[in-house]
Amino acid sequence: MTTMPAHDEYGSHEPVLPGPVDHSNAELPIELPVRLQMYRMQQEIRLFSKRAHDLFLQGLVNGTSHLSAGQEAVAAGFAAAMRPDDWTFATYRGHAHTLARGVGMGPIMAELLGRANGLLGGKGGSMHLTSVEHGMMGSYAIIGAHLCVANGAAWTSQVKGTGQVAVAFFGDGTTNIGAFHEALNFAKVWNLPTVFVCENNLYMEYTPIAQATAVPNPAADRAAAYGLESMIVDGNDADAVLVAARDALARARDGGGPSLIEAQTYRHGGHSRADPGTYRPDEEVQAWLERDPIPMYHQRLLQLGVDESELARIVTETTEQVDLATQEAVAGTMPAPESVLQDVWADGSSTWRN
Amino acid sequence: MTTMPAHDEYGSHEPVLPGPVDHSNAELPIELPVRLQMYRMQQEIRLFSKRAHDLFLQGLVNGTSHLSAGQEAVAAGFAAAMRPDDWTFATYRGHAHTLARGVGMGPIMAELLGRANGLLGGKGGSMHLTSVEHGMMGSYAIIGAHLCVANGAAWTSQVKGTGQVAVAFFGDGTTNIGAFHEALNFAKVWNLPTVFVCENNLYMEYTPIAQATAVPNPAADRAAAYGLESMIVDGNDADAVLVAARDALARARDGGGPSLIEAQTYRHGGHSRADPGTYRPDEEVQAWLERDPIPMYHQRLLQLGVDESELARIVTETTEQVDLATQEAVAGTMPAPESVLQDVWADGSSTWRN
Amino acid sequence: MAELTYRSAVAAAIAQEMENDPDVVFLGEDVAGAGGVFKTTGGLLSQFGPVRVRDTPISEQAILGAAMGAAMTGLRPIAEIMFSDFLAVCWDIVANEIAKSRYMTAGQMSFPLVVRTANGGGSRFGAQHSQSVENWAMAVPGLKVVAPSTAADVIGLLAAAVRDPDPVVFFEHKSCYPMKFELPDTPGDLVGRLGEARVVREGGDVTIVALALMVHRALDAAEQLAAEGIDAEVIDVRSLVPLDTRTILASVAKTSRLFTVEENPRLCGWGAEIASIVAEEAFWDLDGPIGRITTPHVPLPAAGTLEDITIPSVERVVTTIREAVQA
Amino acid sequence: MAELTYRSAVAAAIAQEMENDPDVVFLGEDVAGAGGVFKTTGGLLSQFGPVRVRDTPISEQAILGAAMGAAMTGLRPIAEIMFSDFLAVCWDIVANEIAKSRYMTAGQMSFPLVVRTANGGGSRFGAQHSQSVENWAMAVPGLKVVAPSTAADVIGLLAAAVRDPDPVVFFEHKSCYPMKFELPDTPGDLVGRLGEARVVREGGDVTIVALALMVHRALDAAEQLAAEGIDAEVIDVRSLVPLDTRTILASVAKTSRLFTVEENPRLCGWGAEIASIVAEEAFWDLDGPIGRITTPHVPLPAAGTLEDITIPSVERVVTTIREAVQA
Ligand SMILES: Cc1ncc(C[n+]2csc(CCOP(=O)(O)OP(=O)(O)O)c2C)c(N)n1
Ligand SMILES: Cc1ncc(C[n+]2csc(CCOP(=O)(O)OP(=O)(O)O)c2C)c(N)n1
Ligand SMILES: [Mg+2]
Ligand SMILES: [Mg+2]
Repeated sequence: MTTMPAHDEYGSHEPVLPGPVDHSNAELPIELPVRLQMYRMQQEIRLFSKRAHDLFLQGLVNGTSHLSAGQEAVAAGFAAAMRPDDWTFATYRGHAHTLARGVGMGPIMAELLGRANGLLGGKGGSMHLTSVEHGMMGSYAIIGAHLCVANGAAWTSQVKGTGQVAVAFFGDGTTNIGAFHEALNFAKVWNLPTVFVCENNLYMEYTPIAQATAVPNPAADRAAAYGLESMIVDGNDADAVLVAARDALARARDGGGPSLIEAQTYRHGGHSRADPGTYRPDEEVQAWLERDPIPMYHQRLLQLGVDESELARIVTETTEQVDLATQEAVAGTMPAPESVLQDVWADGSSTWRN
Repeated sequence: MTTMPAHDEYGSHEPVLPGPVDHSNAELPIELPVRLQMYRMQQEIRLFSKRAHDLFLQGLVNGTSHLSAGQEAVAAGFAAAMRPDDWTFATYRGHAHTLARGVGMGPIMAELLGRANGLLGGKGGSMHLTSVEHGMMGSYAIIGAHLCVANGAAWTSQVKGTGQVAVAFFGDGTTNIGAFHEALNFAKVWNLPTVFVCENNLYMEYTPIAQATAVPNPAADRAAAYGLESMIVDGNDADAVLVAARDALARARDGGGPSLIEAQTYRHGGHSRADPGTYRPDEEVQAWLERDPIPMYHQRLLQLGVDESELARIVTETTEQVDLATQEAVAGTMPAPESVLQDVWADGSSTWRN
Repeated sequence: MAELTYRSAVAAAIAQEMENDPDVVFLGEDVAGAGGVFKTTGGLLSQFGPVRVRDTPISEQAILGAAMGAAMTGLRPIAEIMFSDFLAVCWDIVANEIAKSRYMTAGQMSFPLVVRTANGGGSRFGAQHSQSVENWAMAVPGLKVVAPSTAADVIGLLAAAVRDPDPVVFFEHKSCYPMKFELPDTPGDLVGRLGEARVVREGGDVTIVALALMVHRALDAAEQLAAEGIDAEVIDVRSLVPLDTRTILASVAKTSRLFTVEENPRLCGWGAEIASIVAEEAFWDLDGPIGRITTPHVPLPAAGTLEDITIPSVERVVTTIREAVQA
Repeated sequence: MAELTYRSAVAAAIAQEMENDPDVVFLGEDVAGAGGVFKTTGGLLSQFGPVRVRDTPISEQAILGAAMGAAMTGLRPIAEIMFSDFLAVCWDIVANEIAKSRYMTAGQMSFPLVVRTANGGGSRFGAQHSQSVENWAMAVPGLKVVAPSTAADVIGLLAAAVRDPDPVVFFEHKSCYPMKFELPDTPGDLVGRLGEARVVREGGDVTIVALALMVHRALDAAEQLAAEGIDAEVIDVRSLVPLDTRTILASVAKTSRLFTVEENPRLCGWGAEIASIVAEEAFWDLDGPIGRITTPHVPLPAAGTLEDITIPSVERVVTTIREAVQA
C-alpha cells in the first residue's frame, strides 16, 4: 500500500523565517561608491515599484505586472558587479533587473502603461522588458526557456573570446522545470560563462516552494548534479550578493565555467498585481518585512560612516526621477496602429506572402 | 577570456572499462528457481536479438531496431523481481523488457516484420512494443516522456491503493533531457511508487555519455537533487540487479516513494541496426565482451551446482522458441489496409467529422 | 433559470464529474490550495480532498505525463495547463505521446483524460500569455478539441470531455471568464455532446462560423449586419475535433456565402480547414469567395490599444462581410 | 554538371556557409564526431574544428536556446534537431521564444538562425519518427519555413536561410536523402532566395501544388495524367513562409483548377491555407472544387505496407485528379 505525503491547506503551512542579518558583511572589501550605487539602485527599484503599484490602482497600468519589492538586493548586487557588456536574462519579474542595468525609468514606466514611448513601443509589456544597448537581453514570461537562451549568449562570448558573461535570474519554482536541468548540464559540459541566479522567494505563484520541491534548497541542493558548487547567499544583503556575484563572474570570465547561486529572499507583495498574497502565514510576512533589505542597508551605510543626509538626497533624487518618469509615461501617446504589423521580421515588416 | 573544454575526436576517447565480476553475489539470498528463470530470460533476449539481427540482414525487418545484446541482466533482474501487475515503461530499446515481462516471441517478431499478427498489428513497430495484459505499458521512442508517464501509473496505484509499482527504464543519455528532471522531482514530491532505472551503456547514439554529462555517473550523481539515495548496480550481473530491484520495489510498495537506480552495462552492437558502432575504442568493446552477462551467469549457476545439461536444455528450448516465433512471424500476412484508419479513437475509428 | 459566470462553470463542471465518478482526479499548478490563478477551481480541494485534487510543481511535462499514465491505468484525470501558450513546454507529451499511443498500440490503451487550459487574448498579457492555439491541437491526429463560448457549454462539454474515452484538449477563453450566462433548468447532470456545432442565430444571407469569444463578436456583428439588411446565420463550432461539418455545409447550402471568424493567427487555422472543406465539398453552392477574418499573422502585442485592433473586432467582422457581400 | 545526393548537399551547404562567414556555427546531437545520424554532416568537424562544430547532450531545449542566445548576440547558428518530431520537446523555444522575441522587443533583437531537421515518412519508423510537421511551424507567426525537394535547393535555400536575418525552420525530407540530383554549374556560392515557388512542370489543365518528397510524386503523377490527356502544371512551393502566392494564383488563373499534395495529416495543413487563399482571392477563376490530397488524419503506422498507403502515392494523386476533372 503506497501512501501520500501530507497536504498543506491554503496558507496553513509552516512559516519559513529569515535568518539574522550578518553584520560582519559590513567588513567585506567593497568600495564605498559601489555601496552607495547599490543603495541607490535598491531605492530606485523600490520607489519605482511603488509608483507602478499606485498607477495600477489608478487603472493606468496595461495588463499584469510582477513587482520585486523585497528582492532588490539581488538585482543591485549583481548589476553592480557586472561589466557593462555582460548580459542579463530575466523573467516576467524583471523590472528590478532592467532598472539595475541602467535602463531609463521613463521608457519602462511608459511600457507598463502601453504607450508609444514605452521601451518596447507597447508591444512587449511589463513581462518582456528588454534593452539590448544596456545588456538587458530580455525578460521571459514562460518559465525556464531563458536559462537555455543565456547559454547561447555565453557561447558567443566563448567563441569570440570577449570575456562577456551571461547572467540568468529566475525563481525557486523554476528549478523544477525541465529547461533548468538542460541549461545547467549544457553550461557545464560546454564550460560556458553563464551565471545562474535563483531568487528563492519561497513561493511559486501561490504555492510554497517546499510543497513542490524534493530538496530544501531548490537550486543549491541541485548544484552537485551539474558538477557545480552549492552556493547560498543572503539575497536581502546587497553586500553578500555583490561578493558572490564578483566571484562567479570572475570565474566565468576566466574560463572557469558556470555557477549556480541561490539567493534567499522574499517578495513583499503578491505574485502579480492581481494577488494580495494571503496564502502566506502572517508571521512569515512580518518577519521578512522586518528583514527588508533597504532599511538594513541604510543602517549599514550609516554604520560605515555615510551621512544620513547623503542617503536622504539619494531618496529625494530617486523620487524626482520616478515623478519625471511618471510624467513622461502618462504624457506618452498610444502606439500607432500600424506598429501591430511591424517588426515581425528584420526588414521591419510582417509580410508573409507576395 | 573563456575557454572551451577539449573535444574528443570520433572514437578516440578514453575507453571506459568494466569492473571485475563480484563473485560474492553468488551468495546473495536468491532462490535457485528465480536464478534459473533469470538465466532463461537472458538467453531468450540474447537469442531473440540475434535472430532479429539475422532477419534484418535478410531484409525482412521493417524499419529500424535497437537491440539489447549485453544489457540482458537488467531486464531479467527487474522482471524477476516485479509483481505480475507491476508496470514496465521502456524505450525504443524495449525488446528485452517486453520479452522479460513474458510477452510471446511470435507477436514481437511479427511486429518487427510489420505483419498483421504482430503485437501491434504492424502499426507500432520495433520502437513501440506494448502489451497491456503483461504490464508492458509501452515503449517510447522520444527521449524522456515515459519517465513522466510512469509517474501517472504510479499515481493510479497510490490513489487506488493497489500496491502496484511503475518501473521506467531509460538510457544514460536520457538523464540530460528536461523530462528526466521533472519526472524525478514530481515522483519524490508526490511520494509515488515509481522506480527509475538508468541503463548506463556509456553512449547516447554515437557520442560517449561522458562528453555530454556534467557528472561521472549520469543518474546516480543526480539522485541527491531529488532527495534520493545514490545507487549504482552492476548491470551485467542479474543477481545484483534482482536484489536492488527487490529493495526498490518493496520500498515503493510500502509507501517509501521513488528510487533511482543506475545499472552499469554495455551494448554489444551499435545503437540501432544501421550502426556498426565503430566510434568505440576496440579495447573497450573487447573488455565489455569479456564481461558478457550471460557466460558470467552461466558460470555462476554451474558454481552453484546447476548441471550444465540443465542450462543446455534452456538454450535448446529457447532456440526452439525463437525458431517457432520466426516461423510464426514469417508466415504472418501483411496488415489489412483498413487498419490504417482504425484505432485512433476508443470506438475503433479515426472519424474526425460527420 | 440559474445565472452563472463562465469562470464558475469550470469548478461546477469539475465538481459534477468528480461526484459522478470516483476515478476523476484533478491536477495542476496552484489549482488546489489556491483555487487556480483564474479562480476557476476554488473549493474543489475542500470538497474532494487532497487525494483527488492536487497541486504540482512547475513541471508541465510531468503534469501531462502523470495524466497520461493515470488515464492508461484506470483514472480519468483532468489536468490544467495554466495558459494555453504553455502547451509548448509539454507539446511532446500532448502531440507525440497522448495523441498517438492508442493508435501505435493498435488500441490496447485508452486515454480518457482532459487537458483544460486558458486560451485567447484580451487581457493585455502580451505574446506569451494570450495566444489562441486551438489549431495546434487540431492539427494533431488523435486529439479531440473543444472550445466553449458559454457557461452552459463549459459544463456540458467539459462533462462530455471527461466522460469521453479519448483525450480532449479543452480551451477555455480567458476573456469569457467574467461573462454571465443563463443555465438551462435541467434535472441531474448537465452533459453535452462533442462534435455538435450550434446554430446560435439563424439567417439566410451569409454563414458566419466562429469559436469561443469570437462567437459573441460574430453575434453582435450579425445584429449590426441585420440592421443593414444582411441576414447572417451564426454557427458556434464548439468542437473542432470531432467537427460538425454537416451543420456548416447545410448552412452554406442555404446561404451560399461563408465567413469564418478566428482569433488565432492567420496561417493554417481551423478557419482554413473549414474554408477548404467548403471549397471542396460545397463549391457549387457558393455564390462568392470565402472570407476568413483572423488575427493577422503576428504575435499578439501587449498594449490594450494594439491588442484590440489585432484580434478580430465586431467592426472588422461587419466591415469585411458588408464589403464582400456588396462586391 | 556535378551530381550530388540530397544527403551530401546538406554538408556541402553548411561548409559553404561556414567558409563564407566565420560567425556561422553548427550544433546538434551526434552531428560533429559522428557526422550525424543521417550522415548529413560528416567532415564538418575536421574541416571547421570543435569551436564551430559541436556535439550536444540530448537536450533539445538547451540546443535551441543556445542557438537563440547566440543569434541575438552575433553568431549565426545552425542547429540540428535530429527528427522533426522532436521539435515537440523544444516547441516552447521555437514557437514562444525564437518566433516572438523580435516582435515583443519592437525589433531590438534579430535571430539569424536556422533549425535544420529531418522530416517526413517512408522509413518505416512509426508515428514518432516520421511526421511531417512543417505546418506546425507555418502556424506560428515569426518563423520562416522552408522544405527543399532537390539537392540544389538544399544548398541554395540552406544558404539563403543562413544568410537571412530571421529564424528559418528548414525541413529536410528523410526519403529524399538518398536521391541524386544534378547541380547547376554556377561559379561561386550557390545561394537561393526564400519565398519563391518553382514551376517544375508547365501545364494548362490543372495546378498541382506540392512540397518536398511530394513534388517528385506530383511530377510522376503529372506524367501519367498527361498520357491520359490531362496537362498538369506542378508547383514546388519550397518556402511556406514567405509564401509565393503570386506564382500559385497565376497558375490557377491559367488552369482554373487547384490540387494540393501534402504529406502532413489532413487537418490545418499548408494545403488548407493555400486552398483558402485561392477560394478567397481566385474564386472567380475556379472552374471546380479545390482538391486536397493529404495523409489521412491519423498518426503514421510503422509497417511498410501500411505506411505506403497512408502517405499520398503517385496513384492516389492521379486517381483523385482524374476523377475530379472528369466529374
Ligand atoms: C512554463 C510555465 N508554467 C507556468 C507558468 C505560470 N507562472 C508564472 S510565474 C509562476 C511562478 C514562478 O515561480 P518562481 O520561479 O519561484 O518565480 P517568482 O514568481 O517567485 O519570482 C508560474 C507558475 C509560466 N509562466 N510558465
Ligand atoms: C527527444 C529526443 N532526442 C533525440 C532522440 C534521438 N535518439 C534516439 S536514441 C538516442 C540516444 C539515447 O541514448 P541513451 O538514453 O543512453 O539510450 P540508449 O540508446 O543508449 O539505450 C537519441 C539521441 C530521441 N529519440 N528523442
Ligand atoms: Mg518564487
Ligand atoms: Mg546509452
